[in-house]
Amino acid sequence: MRGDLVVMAVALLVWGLLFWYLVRLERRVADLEKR
Amino acid sequence: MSAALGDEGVTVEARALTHRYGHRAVFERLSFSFRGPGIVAVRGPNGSGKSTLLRLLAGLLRPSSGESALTAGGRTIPPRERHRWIGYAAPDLAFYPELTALENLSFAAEARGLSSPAKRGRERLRKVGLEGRENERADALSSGMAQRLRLAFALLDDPPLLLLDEPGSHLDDEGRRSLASWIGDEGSRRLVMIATNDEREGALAGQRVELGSRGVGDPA
Amino acid sequence: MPASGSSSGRAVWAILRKECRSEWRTRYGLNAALLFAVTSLASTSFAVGRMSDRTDVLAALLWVVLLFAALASLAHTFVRETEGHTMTLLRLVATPTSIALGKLLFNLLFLISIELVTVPLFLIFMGAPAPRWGPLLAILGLGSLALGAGATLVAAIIAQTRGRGALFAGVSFPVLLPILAAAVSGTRAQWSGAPVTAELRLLAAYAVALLAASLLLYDHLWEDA
Amino acid sequence: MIARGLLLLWIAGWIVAAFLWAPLVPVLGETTRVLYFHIPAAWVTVLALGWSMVHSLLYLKRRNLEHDHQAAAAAEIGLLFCVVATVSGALWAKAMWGAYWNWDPRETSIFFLLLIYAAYLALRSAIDQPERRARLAAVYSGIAFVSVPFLIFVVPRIYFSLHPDPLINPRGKVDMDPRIRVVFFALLVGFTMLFFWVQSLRVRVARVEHRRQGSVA
Repeated sequence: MRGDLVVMAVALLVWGLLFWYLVRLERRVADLEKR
Repeated sequence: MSAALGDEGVTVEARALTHRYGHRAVFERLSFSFRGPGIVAVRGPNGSGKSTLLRLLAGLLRPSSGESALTAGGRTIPPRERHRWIGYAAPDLAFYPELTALENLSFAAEARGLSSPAKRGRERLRKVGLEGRENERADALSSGMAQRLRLAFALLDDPPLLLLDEPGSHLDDEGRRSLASWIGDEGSRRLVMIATNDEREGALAGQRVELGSRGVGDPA
Repeated sequence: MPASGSSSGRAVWAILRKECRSEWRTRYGLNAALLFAVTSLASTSFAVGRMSDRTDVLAALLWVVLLFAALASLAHTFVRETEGHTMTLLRLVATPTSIALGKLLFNLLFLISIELVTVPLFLIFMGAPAPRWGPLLAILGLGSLALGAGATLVAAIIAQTRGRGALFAGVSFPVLLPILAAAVSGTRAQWSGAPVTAELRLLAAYAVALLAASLLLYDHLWEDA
Repeated sequence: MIARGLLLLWIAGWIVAAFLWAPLVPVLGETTRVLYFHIPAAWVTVLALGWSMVHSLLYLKRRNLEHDHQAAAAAEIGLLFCVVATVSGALWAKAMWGAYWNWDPRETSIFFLLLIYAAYLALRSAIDQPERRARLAAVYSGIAFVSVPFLIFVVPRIYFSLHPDPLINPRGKVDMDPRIRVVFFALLVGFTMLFFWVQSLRVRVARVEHRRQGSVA
């Protein structure tokens, strides 16, 4: 297993998680603004 | 600046003056215009913004919206310079405790660039009945004497506009009587605005600004 | 009403004299600062011992002691005003610029009087080699000017915060860092015989930049005292 | 939502390119990968600081709390990116020179920005009334605005002369292979978009907080 592929996978995973967190956060902010 | 107003006199105006603390509007769209000389009472229940209005007019506070204008000697005075054209006395005006009454006044006079500050300070102390207390430290003064010192400070350079916030507080009977007569004759020479709920002081005024609990002012 | 030009100069002078008189009457600030400077100096020299050969460390230690003595005392002149609620009186008799300049001059005098005591003692305690007095005094002078300008401005801000002086060291540190670095480098150069012009120019530039920024910012310092 | 989807693919795509497509920088070897994230993070730190300072000065001029929300949000996000930049820089330094921290001029500058962010946010936390907090924080930004050039360009140089111990491999301008340069700038753009997105979220939260705080008070 080439080490840098593992690192790449981790980087992509971290980015995916961050992106998902931000999208969810945006939805919560949107309904906070409505209330 | 001569003791009296000079021919142009002085006008103080509020144009849709609004001030909020956080979201609570103390008063909204307050408008009035008074020409000196004369006495104006600023009346209203506690929390209706009497002190806030005086602080705004003194240039100590920036209004949330709207503006106040002061014209004296034929010139409109920008808020930045306003402190030189007004006399202000309020309960929260504190003096330097370690300095004496006279040192406080002569410092104030000197900082304002007035001539012979010490002599002027002595005169004002005598005027408010504090002669003999010149060398007493400010923190040693009783609350009544401290209030007299505030009035002396407000009169330091014969300002065209006098802003007095509850001038009678802490004064004894003699103090109140001399205050009433003193305001009477100052009122003939300059524009005096008094924030008060004290009937006697209110009665002195020829004109009024009524700050209702709703916060909307309507000059009487 | 008096013309604005001359009277703001007189206002600065009146405020400076008032500050000196108040300080002389209470003497609280000067004693605290001198005690602080001498104790930090003594503890440094006790811990480090004589270091006549390591002038690079000496330069750093000198300025750390001076910096902390300044941090311990320069906020006092504004904190005293807000705690005593005398800010309203001050704002009624002088423009924000005169107030700040008056206090800056006082802080400079204060800083110089601390240095008059601390620097000679430092040189003796630490067994420092004889300094080149010309460059050293120039570095001390410009360093103090920049230190005073930066510290006074930050002090005016933190005097209006909840913690009053508590925040002063942390909040002013990034602003004072360039002064510390240039002053240490200059003090080191004067000991090693190198020219100090580069550091002097830097300190002067920073002092001017700080004073220019201050003049623009003073009006926004006090608005709802 | 398309924009966000684009951003997701853009950054993901260039991460893959960074590992599979772009060659390694000769001297740096595998450690090149860190630079793809370290330098954009440092760039966003500086961008956020500039954004915060501009809005602080705008607040002083216009006294509109909207500018204060922008300035505070940019400072918070800037601090986050600054920590990322500092940590990734230290990791890279450990790999390259064997030490996490040796006050290399660039490290010193990033660290000083961290100090300014920390001081600004500490100051904000010590003031309650929104208007006063906005005003005093803006004045502090004004001072920091003057200090930053000295902290970034002057102090590291001076410090460098104070401790001139030779560096094993000074991180000078390396002539980058064109593919590296493309990946590098693409990620730079990606990070910048990310900053503006998170910034807008943080500002919207600040608006809600301000409104909510109003109705409570």
